Amino acid sequence: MSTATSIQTSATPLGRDDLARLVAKDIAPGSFVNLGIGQPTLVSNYLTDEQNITLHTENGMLGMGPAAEGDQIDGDLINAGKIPVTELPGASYFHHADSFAIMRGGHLDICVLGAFQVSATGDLANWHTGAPGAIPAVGGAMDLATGAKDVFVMMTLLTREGASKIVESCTYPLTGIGCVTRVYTDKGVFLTGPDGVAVRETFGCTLEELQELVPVQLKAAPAA
Amino acid sequence: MSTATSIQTSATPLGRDDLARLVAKDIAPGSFVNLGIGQPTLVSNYLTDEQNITLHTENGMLGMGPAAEGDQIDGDLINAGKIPVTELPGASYFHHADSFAIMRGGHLDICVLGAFQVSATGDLANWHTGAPGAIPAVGGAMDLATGAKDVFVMMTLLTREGASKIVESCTYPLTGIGCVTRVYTDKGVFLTGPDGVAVRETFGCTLEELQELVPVQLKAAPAA
Amino acid sequence: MLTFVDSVQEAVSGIKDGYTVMIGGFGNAGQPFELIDALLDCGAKDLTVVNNNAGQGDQGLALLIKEGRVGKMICSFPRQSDSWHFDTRYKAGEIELELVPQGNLAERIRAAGAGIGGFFTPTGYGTMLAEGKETRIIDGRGQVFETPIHADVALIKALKADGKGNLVYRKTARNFGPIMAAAARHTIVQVSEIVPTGGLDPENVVTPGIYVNTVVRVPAGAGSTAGTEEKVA
Amino acid sequence: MLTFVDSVQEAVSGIKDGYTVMIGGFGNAGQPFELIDALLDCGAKDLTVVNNNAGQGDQGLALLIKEGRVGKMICSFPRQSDSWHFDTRYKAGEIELELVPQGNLAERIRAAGAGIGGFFTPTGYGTMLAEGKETRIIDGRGQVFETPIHADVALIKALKADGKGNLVYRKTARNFGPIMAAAARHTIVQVSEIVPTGGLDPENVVTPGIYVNTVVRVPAGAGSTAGTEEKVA
Repeated sequence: MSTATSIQTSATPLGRDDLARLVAKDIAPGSFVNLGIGQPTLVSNYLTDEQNITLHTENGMLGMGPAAEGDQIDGDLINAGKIPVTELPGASYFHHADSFAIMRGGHLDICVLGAFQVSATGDLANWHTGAPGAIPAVGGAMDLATGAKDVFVMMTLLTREGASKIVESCTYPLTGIGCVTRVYTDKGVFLTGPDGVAVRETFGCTLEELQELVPVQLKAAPAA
Repeated sequence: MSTATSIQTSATPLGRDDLARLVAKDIAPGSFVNLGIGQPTLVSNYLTDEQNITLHTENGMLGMGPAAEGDQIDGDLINAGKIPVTELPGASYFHHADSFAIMRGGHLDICVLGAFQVSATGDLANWHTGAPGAIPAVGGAMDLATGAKDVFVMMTLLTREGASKIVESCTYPLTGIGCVTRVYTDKGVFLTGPDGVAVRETFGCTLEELQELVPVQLKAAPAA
Repeated sequence: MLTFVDSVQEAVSGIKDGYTVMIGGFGNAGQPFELIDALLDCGAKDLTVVNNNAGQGDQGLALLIKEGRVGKMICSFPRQSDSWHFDTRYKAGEIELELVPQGNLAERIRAAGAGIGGFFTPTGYGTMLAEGKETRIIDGRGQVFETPIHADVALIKALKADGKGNLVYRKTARNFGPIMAAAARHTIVQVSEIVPTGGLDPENVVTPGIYVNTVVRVPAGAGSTAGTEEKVA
Repeated sequence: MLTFVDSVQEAVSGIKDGYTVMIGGFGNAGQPFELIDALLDCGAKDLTVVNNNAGQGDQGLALLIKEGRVGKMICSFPRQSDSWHFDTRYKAGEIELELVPQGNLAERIRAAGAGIGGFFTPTGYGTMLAEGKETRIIDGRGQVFETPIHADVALIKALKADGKGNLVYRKTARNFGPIMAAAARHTIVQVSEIVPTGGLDPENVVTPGIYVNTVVRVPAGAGSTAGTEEKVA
């Protein structure tokens, strides 16, 4: 744990936009990426032209552009969150089975999803609280979690009640097993996998302080 | 068997072209049809514009036109027999999985195939002699036999050696089980199915004479 | 057999009580509102409806559900900010829900059209949506057996049809249209425009006419932007 | 990662001994002759080749087989009037043959690209091509379990690519191209023309660039009309 302080890269916790900027920076040039509904959508604001990232939306498009505004709004051109979007040069449209084949066939490099919980081994829970009376709705979450080469999660580390969302074992209904490879939170970036959880960087806290918040054994990730 | 003579519709056996004309006449208007390689291809010569038949070729096209001639020949536009063909107005192209989905999903009304043997219950053998050393080649025969709503067979009733190709049980390797609904031969038209073989018409022979050639119990089909 | 009809009422007139009806669209994009309105008017009930969602606001599928015509929904995302009619019926125990991951929904519809008897997929393995389903490990991955979803009728929306029933769509309004057209026994399409046979480039046809049974022209103009889904996390 | 290269030699330079190579085309239509010639020149051997046929005449795949580079063929129709190189190798026991009904071949390739672990199909049930395979009765029909066919590399031919690797094809030369592009880890495409990004209508793209890794321009002009298949019955 001697490297603990060296992985702190920010004196304060990251806000949602700073976190989105960090995720965007970590996406390799030329990648094909799906950004989930909600917070992950913010990542698109920070992708640069030089990165040449192609965005997929599971309702049938590659080459999705920014949100549509004003006269650009077209009811026939929406993203998976049903927000009007735009089309970039080199885009393509396809039907739903072909679109999900892109995800399910392992062709997407990265998908970025929100989460309720992530387990130490990368299990994901993000679709259902399991609360009595809650209407379940899964959408494409399970396909994205299972199909992409890398699944990045973006979330606050703690619930409003202060409980860690990184857990030994998920208590919410699972979306996928062992699928999450990285977790971006306001307090740090975690690498998950069969060998447990490594911390790549911390924001506004040390690894030791982070360990007090998270009920899973943490280690420092080897320097990249 | 009192109706035996009433089903004779031709004083002589039918030639290949007459048989093709008969099959063409029996195809309902508006049908989607796949014509197998060889003798079945002749059927297309006798389809009328009024019938509004759409031809499918399993290498990726609906709306196939007649064989190409002269300047029409285009190496990128061929049928399943690899013969250059033409395109009719309202045609469409699609990839191989989509093309076979049309057959396998039960969307074709009729396919017309050649055969080595057809059994009393409509089993089809048309892809492999099973002879030692013969190189097996199946192509789309099994998909056509299994997928189309109706499978018509066109063949001579007898082999060169005089054996009936309508048999109690196929001795050649099977293409499909219980799939053939009609058999058009030079000596008569047979309706096959779970209830056995009924003869719709005979050409140049009586039902009794036909029965002497065919080792399967025949009956006269009810008048249509 | 392909027919062109003059009204959405005529188009849906063959839909009977108890039918399984696929309805195209993702949110409002590609949703055949006018056909759904006609289905509402025709009075068919005890329907099983296959759609990605379970209706939004006070239009289309949401009204079918409000009026009690839908006995069962097969969908991936019934919970939306404006899915109040489904919410009410569901909480009252008046509508059955088969919740299907969206990719399994699409692949099961595609399987029906393609004559596939069933398939194994990793999606959903180890989750409550795979409970009670056959599973096996293939190449080291847990997989779930999923079966085709067939339908009696599909109601879809396309941009143009030609005289052979060939269809092209517009942008993300394509979504479920092509696979539903292939999965249903009888496919009813509303299009903005009917062009003469030969008026669509054969290279660009998305749904070949073999999958289309009834075409009705509904001039564009309806359809607004959909409400947004609830956010996760 | 997508790259545009200047020669077919460079395009195939990563193909190694023992690879499974999908080769597009049905007869000569869509067959990427120049890429196959380059594969012949590069010397890779012990290849498993997936193609509908097993070569025709004295060109393309037939030459690969003649030169002993192909250890196994996965195809539906190896026997043609001019498939003498395959015939010779096969009868000498020098090439393995996995014979697959053409629709199963297409669907198995599609399954690989779509992440399907396996599927049941009626095609082949009760025939010698189903011997040793798992079967079950589904909805009263006998069905056979078929598994995906993956590949290390696909060699295909398209009409045009844009700067993003999106592809369009021409007429029946489309055939296996789109599904092989999706099934292979690395897809190499020869096109007649490369157009700027934005030069293909997004509605008409057949293979999205996500499935394409290497593009090389080979001007049109090669390719003749294929020999015909042997007749049945």
